[in-house]
This record gives sequence, C-alpha cells and structure tokens, in this order.
Amino acid sequence: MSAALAKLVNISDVSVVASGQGRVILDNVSIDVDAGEVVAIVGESGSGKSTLARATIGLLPRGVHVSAGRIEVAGVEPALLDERELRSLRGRTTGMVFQEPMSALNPTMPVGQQLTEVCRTHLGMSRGEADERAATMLERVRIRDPKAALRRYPHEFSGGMRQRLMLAAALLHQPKLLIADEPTTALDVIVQREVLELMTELVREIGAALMLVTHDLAVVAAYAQRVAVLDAGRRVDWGPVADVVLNPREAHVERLLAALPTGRRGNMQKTGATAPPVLEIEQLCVTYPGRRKLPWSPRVDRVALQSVTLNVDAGETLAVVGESGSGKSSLARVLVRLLRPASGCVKFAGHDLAQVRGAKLRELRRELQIVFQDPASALDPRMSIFEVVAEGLAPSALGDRAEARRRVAALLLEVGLEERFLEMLPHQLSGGQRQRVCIARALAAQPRVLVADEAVSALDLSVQSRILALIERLQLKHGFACIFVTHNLAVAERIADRVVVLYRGELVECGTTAEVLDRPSHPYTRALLAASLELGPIAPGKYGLRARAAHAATPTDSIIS
Amino acid sequence: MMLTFILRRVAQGLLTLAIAGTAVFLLIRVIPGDPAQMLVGDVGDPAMVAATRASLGLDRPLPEQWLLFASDLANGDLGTSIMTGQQVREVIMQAFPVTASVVLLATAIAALIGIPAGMWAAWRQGRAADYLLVGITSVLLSVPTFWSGLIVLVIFSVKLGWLPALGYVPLGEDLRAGLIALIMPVGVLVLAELATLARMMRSSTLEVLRLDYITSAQARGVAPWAVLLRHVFRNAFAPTMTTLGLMLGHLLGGVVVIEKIFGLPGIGRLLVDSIVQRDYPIVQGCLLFVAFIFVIVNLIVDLLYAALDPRVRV
Amino acid sequence: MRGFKLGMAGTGGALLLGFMVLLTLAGLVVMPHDPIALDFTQRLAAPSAAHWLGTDQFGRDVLSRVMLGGRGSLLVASLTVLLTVAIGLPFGALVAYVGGWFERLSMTVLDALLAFPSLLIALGIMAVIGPSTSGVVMALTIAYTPGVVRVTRSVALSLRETGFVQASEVLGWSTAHVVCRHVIPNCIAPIAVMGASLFAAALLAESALSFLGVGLPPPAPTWGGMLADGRPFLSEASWLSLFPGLAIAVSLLGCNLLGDALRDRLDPRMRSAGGST
Amino acid sequence: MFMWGCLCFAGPGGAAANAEPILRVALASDLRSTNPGINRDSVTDWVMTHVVEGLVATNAELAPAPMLAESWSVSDDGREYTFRLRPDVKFQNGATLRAAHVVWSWRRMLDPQTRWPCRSWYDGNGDSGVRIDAIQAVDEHTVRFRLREPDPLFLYRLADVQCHVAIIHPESLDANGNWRWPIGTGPYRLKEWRRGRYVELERFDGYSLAAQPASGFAGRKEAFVRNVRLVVIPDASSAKLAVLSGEIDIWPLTAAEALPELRRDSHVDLLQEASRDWSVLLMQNRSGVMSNPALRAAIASALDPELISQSTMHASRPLRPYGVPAEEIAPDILARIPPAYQPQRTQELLRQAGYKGELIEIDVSRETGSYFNDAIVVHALLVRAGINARVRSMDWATQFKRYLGHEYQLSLFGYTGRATGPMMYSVFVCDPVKRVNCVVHTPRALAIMGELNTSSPQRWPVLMGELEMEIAHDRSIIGLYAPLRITTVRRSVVGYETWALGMPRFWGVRVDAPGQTTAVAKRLARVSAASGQGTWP
Repeated sequence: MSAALAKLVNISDVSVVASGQGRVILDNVSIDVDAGEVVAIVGESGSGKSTLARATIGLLPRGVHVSAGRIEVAGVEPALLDERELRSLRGRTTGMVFQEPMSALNPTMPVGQQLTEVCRTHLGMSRGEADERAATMLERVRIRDPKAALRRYPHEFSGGMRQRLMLAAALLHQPKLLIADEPTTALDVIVQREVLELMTELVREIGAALMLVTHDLAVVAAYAQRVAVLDAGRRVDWGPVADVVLNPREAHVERLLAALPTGRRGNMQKTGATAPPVLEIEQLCVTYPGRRKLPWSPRVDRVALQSVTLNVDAGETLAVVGESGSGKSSLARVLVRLLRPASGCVKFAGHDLAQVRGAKLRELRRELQIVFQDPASALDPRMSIFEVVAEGLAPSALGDRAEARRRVAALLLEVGLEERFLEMLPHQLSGGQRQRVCIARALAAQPRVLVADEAVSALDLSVQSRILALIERLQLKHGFACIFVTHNLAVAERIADRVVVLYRGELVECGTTAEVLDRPSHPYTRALLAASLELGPIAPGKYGLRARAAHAATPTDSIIS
Repeated sequence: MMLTFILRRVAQGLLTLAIAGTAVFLLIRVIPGDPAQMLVGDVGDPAMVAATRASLGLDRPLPEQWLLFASDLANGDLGTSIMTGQQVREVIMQAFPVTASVVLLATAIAALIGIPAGMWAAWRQGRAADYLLVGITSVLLSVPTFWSGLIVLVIFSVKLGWLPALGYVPLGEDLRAGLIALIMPVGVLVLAELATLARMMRSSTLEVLRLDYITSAQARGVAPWAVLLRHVFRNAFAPTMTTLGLMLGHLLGGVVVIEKIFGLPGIGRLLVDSIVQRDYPIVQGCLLFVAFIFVIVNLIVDLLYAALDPRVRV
Repeated sequence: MRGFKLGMAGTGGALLLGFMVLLTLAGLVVMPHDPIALDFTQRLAAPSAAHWLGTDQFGRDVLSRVMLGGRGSLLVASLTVLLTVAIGLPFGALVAYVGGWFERLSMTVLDALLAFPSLLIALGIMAVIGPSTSGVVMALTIAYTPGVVRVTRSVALSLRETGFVQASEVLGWSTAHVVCRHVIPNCIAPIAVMGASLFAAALLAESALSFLGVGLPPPAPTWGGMLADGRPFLSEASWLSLFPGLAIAVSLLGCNLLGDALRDRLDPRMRSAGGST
Repeated sequence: MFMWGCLCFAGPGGAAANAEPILRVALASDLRSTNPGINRDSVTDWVMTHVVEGLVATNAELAPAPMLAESWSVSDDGREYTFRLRPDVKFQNGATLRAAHVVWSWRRMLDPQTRWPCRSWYDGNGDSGVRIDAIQAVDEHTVRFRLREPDPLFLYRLADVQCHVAIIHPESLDANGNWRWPIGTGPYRLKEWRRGRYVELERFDGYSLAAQPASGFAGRKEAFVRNVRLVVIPDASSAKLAVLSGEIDIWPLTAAEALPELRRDSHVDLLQEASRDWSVLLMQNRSGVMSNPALRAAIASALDPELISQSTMHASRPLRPYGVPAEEIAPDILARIPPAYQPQRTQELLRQAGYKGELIEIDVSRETGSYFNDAIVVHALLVRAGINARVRSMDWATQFKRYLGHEYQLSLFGYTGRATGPMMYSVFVCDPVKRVNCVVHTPRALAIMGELNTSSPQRWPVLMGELEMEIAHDRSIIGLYAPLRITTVRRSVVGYETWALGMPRFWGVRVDAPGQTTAVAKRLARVSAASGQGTWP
C-alpha cells in the first residue's frame, strides 16, 4: 500500500483547459491532502486556485474540463463516476463553502430546508431527525435561537451568519473533506477571524480534511499545515507552511511577502502648527430614507453617520478605518458632495459645501477629488484614456487640443503610464493601470484634498503596494491632503499620519497612527486589532505572524451581528 | 409590510384607471363622425339629428359630460349603448368570456409547454436542445398571427374540412362544439405566446444557474431534477411571471386580429366595431374594462411575486 | 464599434433584413410592372414568367406591389423606431436624473398608457387622424415610447451609480454635460438592442393595422394591406396573401435574429427586457 | 355537425313525429333592436316584416296592396282615407285585431317621444309628405285618416318598408311604456334573440291567411317551416364555408368573393335579386374646386361605368345610370339625355374647366361592400386621364359625416332603394335649407320635384325623365350600377323566390332533408325561382 493510497486527496499532474478559447487554466499541478490535514492553496487572482479546488469534486463550470492528470478523492476518481455515484460522493464524503455570502443560499427557500435537503436524500433521515441534527449544528456554529432560524429565510441573516449557515450545511453530513473557496474574503476582519476559527475547530472535531483556498498569506500562516503556491496556473512551491511561507525559498513567494504592507509611516513634522485645517467637518449626520412598516407609520430612516466632527490638515494623510456598514464610504461621498448631509456642515476654503450651489460649487468641487474602489466602473467604456484624463483638466484648458495632449501625457507619466496608453480604451487596461488613470484624472484638477475610497481593496497584493507607493510619492510632490478609506489596518498603518476609526456611524477613535494602533482606547478598536492577522518580516528572509497589541483583549464574542 | 405593498399597488392601479378613463373620454369625442347621425341614418332630417344628440347628452359642454361620465362610473353604471340600447355592462359581459376563454386556454397551454422547455434549454445551454429551442422560437416570433391564422383556416377548414369555420359556441352551452370552435384560434395564439414565454424563461434560468447557491446545491449532491425544480424554478419563474402578467393583461384586452379571422365575438371585435359605429358608451366601457383587467392581472402577479420571493415580503 | 462580430445567427438576421431592404430600394430604381396600373385581362393570374408572383384581383403585379409595399411598411417601422428613441431616450435620462415628483408623475402616466395594448392605442388614434403615414407613425410612437422611457430610465439610474459618472460630477461638470457625455452615449447600446425588437413590433403592428383596414391609405400598398385584400381569394389565389405574409415574416425573422445577436454582444443587462408581445 | 331530422312530407298541419327541420339563414349583422321602425337597419327590416304587418303592404308590382286593411275608400277631395280591417285577424298573443289597436299604434309612432325617424312625413314640417290631422276608429273594423291636403303618395308611404308603421298590440310595451317585445300579426313570432349570435322565429299557428294570393309582402303569407333561425355571421368567408358545409340554408346578400366557389358547388343555387338600391359617385357642388360644373363634366367624361361595374371579381353588376330602372322613365326623353362617359372629350373639357392639377380626393369607406374596389378603378381612370386624384379611405361614420357636411370632393356612395320613383328622388333632390343631405338643388330640379311629389303615378315617367335631364346637366351625381344582390339557396330549400324589392321572404318555403326531396318538386322550385317573377300557383 503505497503512501499515495493513504492520502485522502491525490491530485497528480492535472491540467485544466477552457475548451472555448483553449486557454490553459492549470498546467500540470500535483498536490495531495491527508485525512484531517489543513492544506492551503494560495495565489493571486487568475492563478487558477479556485479551479483546482472545484476540479477536486468535478464541479468545473460549463466549457472547462480536465485535459490531463488524475484526481483521486477517498480512493475514488470523480471523473470516472457516473452521475449518481458522483452525487453520493458529494453528498457523503465532501462538502464545500463558497466566497459570496449574499448568493450562497437560495433566497426563496427557508434555511432549514436547504440544510436538511442532503441528509434526507443521501442519509435517508426522516424530517424530524434531520431537523434535530440541523438545529444542533446551528447551535454549534453559534446561530442564536436555532429552532426558529430553521424556518427563517436567508435574507434575514447578516453576511457573517450566512457564511456560518453555509458551514453548517457543508458539515451536516460529517464529510471527510471540506473545500473552502475564499470563505471569508468578502467578510469584515472580526467576522472573518471568527468564521476561520470556527471552521478549523469544527473540521478538527469531525476529523475532516480542509482544503482552504485564499489569497491572504496571513491566513495560510495562521491555519494551514501545508501550502501550495500557484502563479498563472503553475505550482510555484509546495510543502509545509514553515518552509514555503515563513522561510520563503521561491522568488515569487518572496515578492508576494515583500508586497505586504509593513512598517509605519514616519510621522510628518507638522508644518507650522497654526496652518488652518484644509477641511473642517462639524456634527455631520447622514441618513438614508428607509421603508415604512405600515403606510401610516412614520418612515424609519437608516442612520449612516452620527454627528461626526473631524479636521483634516493640508498635506496630511488621514486613514478612515471601519467595517462595512460603519459609514466610512458615506463620509467619503459627503466630502466630495456626492451625498447631501442630513445635518452638520463640511467647511472647505471658507464655504459650507452643503449650502453652496451652482457655479461656485462646481469651482470648489474641483479641489476635492475621489478615487473609487471598483476599477471596472471607474472609466467610461466609450472614451479613450486621453479623453478620460482630459475631463479632469479645467474646461478652459480643453481649448487647445495639442496643449491638452501634452498635459495629459505628462500626468500619465507621473502615474507611471507611457504615452502609448493615450489612445487605448479602458477595457484594454488591467485593474492596476485603470486605478492609475483614475489618479491621473484626479490630479488633473490639482485638488487640495484627494479621497481614496477603498482604492486598493479590489487589487492584488503586489499591485496594491505599488499603488500605495505612487500615492505617497504624488502627495509629497503636490502637497494635497489624502483621506484614505480602508478596512485593512496594515494598509492604514503604512500610509496614514493619523487614523480615525468609525463604528456604526460613530467616530470612536481619533489620533496619530501610533496612538490608535498601539494604545487603542475604544473596545471596538481593540477587538479590531486583536482580530487582524498580519504577516511581517521578523528577521531578514524570515516572516512570522505579528502579535498586534500586547494588551489587546481576546476577540470578544461576536458583538457584530 | 405586505399591507403597504398591497395598498400602494391598489392606489397606483386606481390612478392608472382614472388617467386611462379620462384619456378614453377625450379620445372618443375627438373622433370625427357623430353617433346621432349614425343612429338616424340617411333620412338626414336635421331636426331629428339634433333631438337625438340632445337625448344622448352629446350637446352638453364637455366638462359637464365628463362629470356625468365620472359619476356614473363611480356607481358602476357604464351607461347604455347608443346603437342597441343595451346596458354596456351586459354587452361587455357577453363579449369578455369569448376573449377570456381563448386567451386563458392559450396562455395555460403556452405556459405548460413554454416554461419547462425554456428551463430545459437553459439547463442544456450550448447543446442541441438549446439551439433547437432558440431557432424555433425565433421563427415563431416572426410569423404574424394574422398570417398563421389564415393559413391554419385554409388548411384545416377549407381544404381538410376537419374544423368548422362557423363562429363561436359558448362552452357553457355545448362543451364539445365550443371546444372544437376554439381549437384553431387557441392554436394560433399558443404559437405566438409559447415563443415569448420560452425565451423569457430561458434567459432568467440562465441568470439563476450562474448563482452560487446552485453550485453549492450541486456540491451537496442534490440531483439535477431537484436542483431544477426546487432551486431554479422558484427563482427563475418570478421575472417570467411579470412578463406573463403583462402579456395576459394585454391579450385579455382583446385579440382583435384572431377574433376577426375566426369570427369570434370577443372584446377586441366589439371595440373595433363600436369605434366604427361611434358608439361612445361601448368604446368607453370596453377601454375602461381592458384597463381594469390589466391592472387587476398585474396586481395578482405582483402578489404572487411576493408569495414566491420572500425578500419582497419583508 | 471595435472588433464587432455578430455571430452566425446575427449575420444571418442582418442578411435577411438586408435582402428585404434591398428589394424595396430596388423598387425605387426599376419596377417589373407599374404597381398601380389595372389590367383587367390579367386578373388573378397565377405566378408565371411574366408575373413572377402572379397578379391580384385588379390584374396588378404582386411582385412590384410587394416591392412598393415594402417601402410603406419599412418606412413606417424605421420612422417609428427613430421617433420613439428620439423622444424616449432623452426623456428617460431626464426622468432618471430629475427624479422626485416629476419622475413619479411621468411614470404613473406611462403606466396608464401601458395599460392599453399598443394596437388599441393605435386604433384609437388612427380613427382620430384618419389613415395617413404620419398618423400610423404617430400612433405607434405613442404606443411604444413608454417602453423606451422605462428602459432608458432603468439604465440611466444604474449608470448614475457608476464610478465614471460620479467622478465626472465631482470634477465639477454640470449635470447637462454629464448626461450628454456619459449617460446618453452609454444608453445607446441597450437602446440599439431594444430598437431591433421595436422595429419588429412596429412592422407587425403596421401590418395588423392595415389588416384591420386602418393602416396606410391606398393605393400605396403595405404588406399588411395586401394580406388583408388577398384574404377573400384565399382558396382560389392563395399567392395573394402568401407572398406579402412571407415578406413580413422574413423581415421579422431578420429583426429578431439581429436583435438577439446585438443583445448578447452589447449589453447583458438587457437580457431580461427581451421578448415582445 | 348539426343533426338532421327526417321530414315526412306531410302538410304543414300534419304532426311530424320527428323534429321538424329548421330553416337557417345567414345574416351579415345582428338586429339593431326588436322595436320595428324605431331603431332599424335593412337586416332588422327583413326580420320584422315576418313578425309585424301594416294596413297595406308593397306587392310584387311595388304598388300598395291590402294587408290588414282588406279595402279602403278615398274621399273625393282626396283628404280622407277610410280603411276596413280584415275580420278575425289574431295578434300573436291571441287578441283579435280591432281598429283601436291601429289608432294606438299610429298615435305611438307619431308621438315625438318615440323619436320615429320618418315622423317628418306626417307632421307637416318635413319637405315631403303631408300632415295627418286626425286618425279615428269609426267602428270595431274601420279606421279613418284625415290629411291636411291631398297626397297621391299617401298609400305608397304607408306601404314603404323603411318608414313602415307596424300595427302592434299594446302589450308589446311594459307597464311604464318601455319597449318589451314585439307582438304583431305576422306569420312568425319572434321567439328568441341571442345578441351577436342568432334570432329565432317560430311559426304563429293562429295566423289568419289573407284572401288575395301572395304577391311581394302582401297577400297569403303561408308559413310552412316551424322555426327559422337567422344566424349572425359577419365574416364573409365563414358564411361561405357554413353554406357549403350545410350549416346554413339561405345566405341573402352573398358576398361577391364567395361567388366563384358557390357557382361550382352542386348543392346550392345562386338567385339574382332585382334591386332598387343605387350606387353612385357624388360630386360636391357647393364649394372648392368641384363647384365648377365644367370640371364635374370633365371628370364624369373620364369615368367608364362599364369598367367600374366590373371592379369586383366574379361580380359584374347591372349598369344603372338613373335613379330608377330605365323602363320606369319615358323612353323619348331618355334618348335625348347625353351620356356622361365621353373619353375623347375629357382633355378638351379639362382645358375648358381650367383644371391646373389641383388634388381631388375620392372618399370611400372600407366596410361597405365593394365600394373600395370601385374607388381603386375610379382612381386609376382619373390618373390615366391626367387628373391628380387620391383615394381617401375612412370608416363609414366619417364618410357619412363628410357627406352630410358636404366636406367631400368625390364620394362613392349608395342610396337604399325606395319602392317608388318620387320617394327615391326626394332623398337627394331637395331644398338645402330644409334638409342637410341635398345633392341636386338647382331651381329647375326643385320645381320638377315639387310637381312630382303632388302628381299621380301616370305622369311620373315624363317628370322623372325631365328630372334626369336636369341631373345630367348639373353632373353632381354619376349613376354607376345597381349593387349585386345574390341570394345563395341550398337545393334542400323549396319555394324560396326573389322579387322586385329584393327583400327575403321565408313564408311559402319548405325545407327537405337532402335525400328525400322528389326530383319533380326540386326542379319546379328552381324553375320558378329563376324566372324571378313567377307567381305562386
């Protein structure tokens, strides 16, 4: 009995091809998973990591097929099974959890039914038995009042709770192998940590193996025993986490690790203490109209921001940290007047942005620019890059076309794009290049304040660090104040002079990067710090998980619904 | 929350009816030609025409006529036909079952065939079944109903003589003859509706199949028919149902062309004939009834939508 | 459009539609026979060498009348589409941008119009205006504009949330500039898709109106009118109704295939709004 | 298919053991109402002539003949008419006809509340007709009418079909005077009316047969078939298929398009009815370019009536240049009337009229029969003559409004036939002040019309000849043809006959089961029917 037999999963020299254009997604990849082991598959977007996970149980999308190699799961080859046998394999030995909590559960079906669907078909359980088992599992994944939860519908749960429901569904039939395809990428930091802890705990409890697909090296370091690093469909490195990640031997892995946001921005010497702040925000409240319960009952509005007061100094970088629903993007939108505040005021160059109108507003707005998160919808698909950036120039400058071309070319150069990009169209550019064009467009208006609303969250790690460096360089050169909105503490620490923490619309923490990150005063900030997983260099060529704050309390119970 | 949803929809429906009613009132009065002249005929005695106009209330100023029209409408009186003196409500109630029997039967058949076909084509996208369905539906959508109606009439009635060309026999009166009389019109209507429903169902099923919970159901080893029935159908049917509602609402307003070819005394024919005869009360009654049916059908569809999709309910 | 390929079905559709348009345009230059002149010696002649598609009850050549009829039908359909888009597009964008009571009011009025089947609206208007080309075009435009406005509004609303529209606002450009430079150009794609199905619907409606006798005024024939006139001679001279019906069907097939291809290539968002009664 | 009971060939009274066959007739449109004369059209008249009768009725020679009145006398000053009623005539509700019923019926029709369209004939303010001063019941069986002044046409008016005064029983109205159901004295009772679908007549067994032989709408109207079902089939091709498949026995006013197929079928006969209706091309003479008589003459000269009459396939119609059939007009005057169609002089006449290519529109409605085909031919003829013409098709209501308001230029129009010449001409020759729809109104024409209205029948041919001469001079009306009225009758029907007024009569008709009819009876029926004028033995 060769060692291979004892393996739970054995993937040898597998290649996967998209039959349409014949594009190679996986090129001759081999990995294996022992019973009860946690194996991570890591790589940037487009590296083929989730394809590898799905291929394991033959769930490749239409038009994509395994062109070479063999896959064995629990001694059986899924590719050779007929429809019924493949289904019972999935129904008994394997389970899967997906990335997007919003569409993970059938919105029109009560949660209980979706959970027990498998048990009753594959394990022949009666309705009562299956419900009983589901209720205990929900209890186990810490869903409040599990009996009632069975009858409720998916949209009545938050993202984090839905991911726990998915976990319960995948583990209900005690599978031998759980495949998790970026289970927590879409979740906030605290919830992410909870779900990961819960998943690994449960898997260990039922002795199942876990194949964890992620792009976050910190998660790999924290939870996996062995790891496979993929780049553009090829396996770059494979082995225990200590050899592959903590003491990187492959150039590609070193590059990834180097791109991690580490270190802290030297705090700027205050240029003259008395320089007036470029932006003063006083008692700012923002609400979104809600729906009426009954036609005559008063309309209950959702409060996004609750009396926020904040000043921003010229040339400073202020990080705004908070989870989804904390109101951070509402704040960003109010500052550039895309949203009208319910009350309070935003003073800029002696005017209250909320009151000013017409030509004066249009003139003032040019000095407050924004870069959005999603590069795909940031550029007008119909316009060339020249036209996009030229729109940033003042209307007066657009008269002379040659002059405009010269200025746009200069701006592109500043953001690291050669002149050949002028005539290209947005769909020909990568995500990173598009963000650079957005920055160039914002610069064209010579703003005094640049708001970056999660500007790097949608980018791969390597691209992310280059964009952050670019912003820092431009800020030094042009002296604009930068308000950097993010949910990632490491990014905030690397780029910001001061950090502000938002929690449910309230400003709970404000201070220099050091004050906030080393001596947090608000419990939420402490929970945030404790939950964040960060990998950093602990010695030349050696990396380790950084214990964030010595006196941070253990991650409190899920105070986040 | 459900109550708000219903009340808002009902209010919207009433407003639509009010606007539709006024539009109809004005439109019919602007049409040249005068019912009084039609009634008196070619004897052409001016005094007689004037007297008829007065008795029909047509000589009074427009706003006054509108008020009269609105107050009658309020207490459900649609007035009496100028030409036959019959209660408009009665005339409509005679014509509507004709149209309703053809349309409902055709829609039911089209739905029973079209919806599963659409789903199956989406499930086997890119394979033979899918291309076949898309091809057939493209052709069906391109054949005008009046052309297909004529061809069917020539083949089955003139050449083969299987089916009678003689018009409509109410189902209540003689079920067998009634059904035989409906075969051709329903058949032609089914061809047209089938294509639209199948295409709609196919596209909404394709969108649902892309979502994660379908893949996760498959990952949990759920059988294809269970995936299709339990997961895909409920989510894919909602948008198709809205189109079905729109289509049903319009068709119940009278399939004029089919009624003309097969000699069915339905609402469509009644409306066209009464426009030609300038029978104001009947035209107003018909158009209002058509609008009323449309609003009701769509209200029902919205309620079903809420029943199907819990997100709308809460 | 850059790198624009329609796929097999789409090109097939374009060819079919192109053939019918070509046939109609050829009619402007050369016409086998005078489509209006009567010839009582050649009444109801079957398709022959002299008359490829036979003659009608007045001895007029059916082929030339199909070519002449095409002019009427295709003209009405294209004018309707142009007018509907010309009105619907800006109005839809405006409604999306202005919002508030204006949006609620116009949407309610449009819903009221939607309550009537388009054929009935056209019938009513035709009875008012009397049969004329402009009458038919106006009637169909009023019947179809609500549809275009609704689509444009939904597309415009989703565009408002996109990065490039908001960035343009933030760059201090006026709403008018934003709408003209970003919103309307990006509405062209979905409207082009709807245009194809609109063209098919207008062609069908015009034929139905002619069939009911309220379509374009004679003697200029339209396909629907010829179909209706041929009806009494169905068993005796079936080609009178067969060929005009075929002309309509081929043009409709062309439109539908073209519309589907456009929809798949240009704008997945339009997928749900497909289909036409 | 409909089940056929077999008919044993017993007399009408004989109790047939099995179900009596029903005579099924196709109608193009439904009844307007069951209120005879008030809310009517030609189809309603057909049905009502079987249910109700008047004092006198039009006979085969289109003259007034005794009906409910067996005889009448006229006072020497011609102002008093005394009618003696037939004894023991029964109403369909069993009541016996008495003079009081006649007076009640007449008073009801003349009462303005009833809104009878033809009231202007008898209340004195119409431009034709004469005022009735009094109607009294002298005794149980005698009714006397006293007129304001003598009216030679009075009896013709009483016999007129469109403006017929039906003698009905007061129970036809409900308690508060609203119309309920017709109770007349006709051979058939109105049994059932399913709106939009069919009307069913049932034989009135208590019907008392008149003494005189059957002639037109008068005389012995003996009903043989127990039930007559008149089915509404608006669509021509459906009606054709119904006749071919035996679901319908008689199809009056058969559509032209159905003729070729019906001619080829051995189970049906096509009977050509005479018709006094008149299809014309009206030329407006009051305003605009058409008011120039020279232009009207030029246009008339270009229109070949022969070609127009053949506009509809398989249905070429008899030419009718004049308001009444040519044989009713004095032949010597007819010879002197110049024909309208003179193609060789058209260009010259156009030059004389100073025609500079102005647009001339031809009004036509698509619904009324084959007028639309005529419009196509007229348009082609005018275009060939170099006249800038255009067809303007519209629905009947619009065309009728333009006719009454004289907004048309050319208009293809039709007049319903009247029994007598004077009544026919009085429809379109009249004083525009008094009536809206006057077409010919030259002083000379009005003078002749006045004389015609008050002269006895002997002088009608000469007067009508002079009137036609004036019409030819004025050129506002071009007589085209008498519309083709063909009735399709299945061979299984025996005894159906056509006659001069061209309106269907279902009394005197038998329906045989196809197999059982004896050859002799069939041939006899067909011979007499074909001759058109054959009198019942």
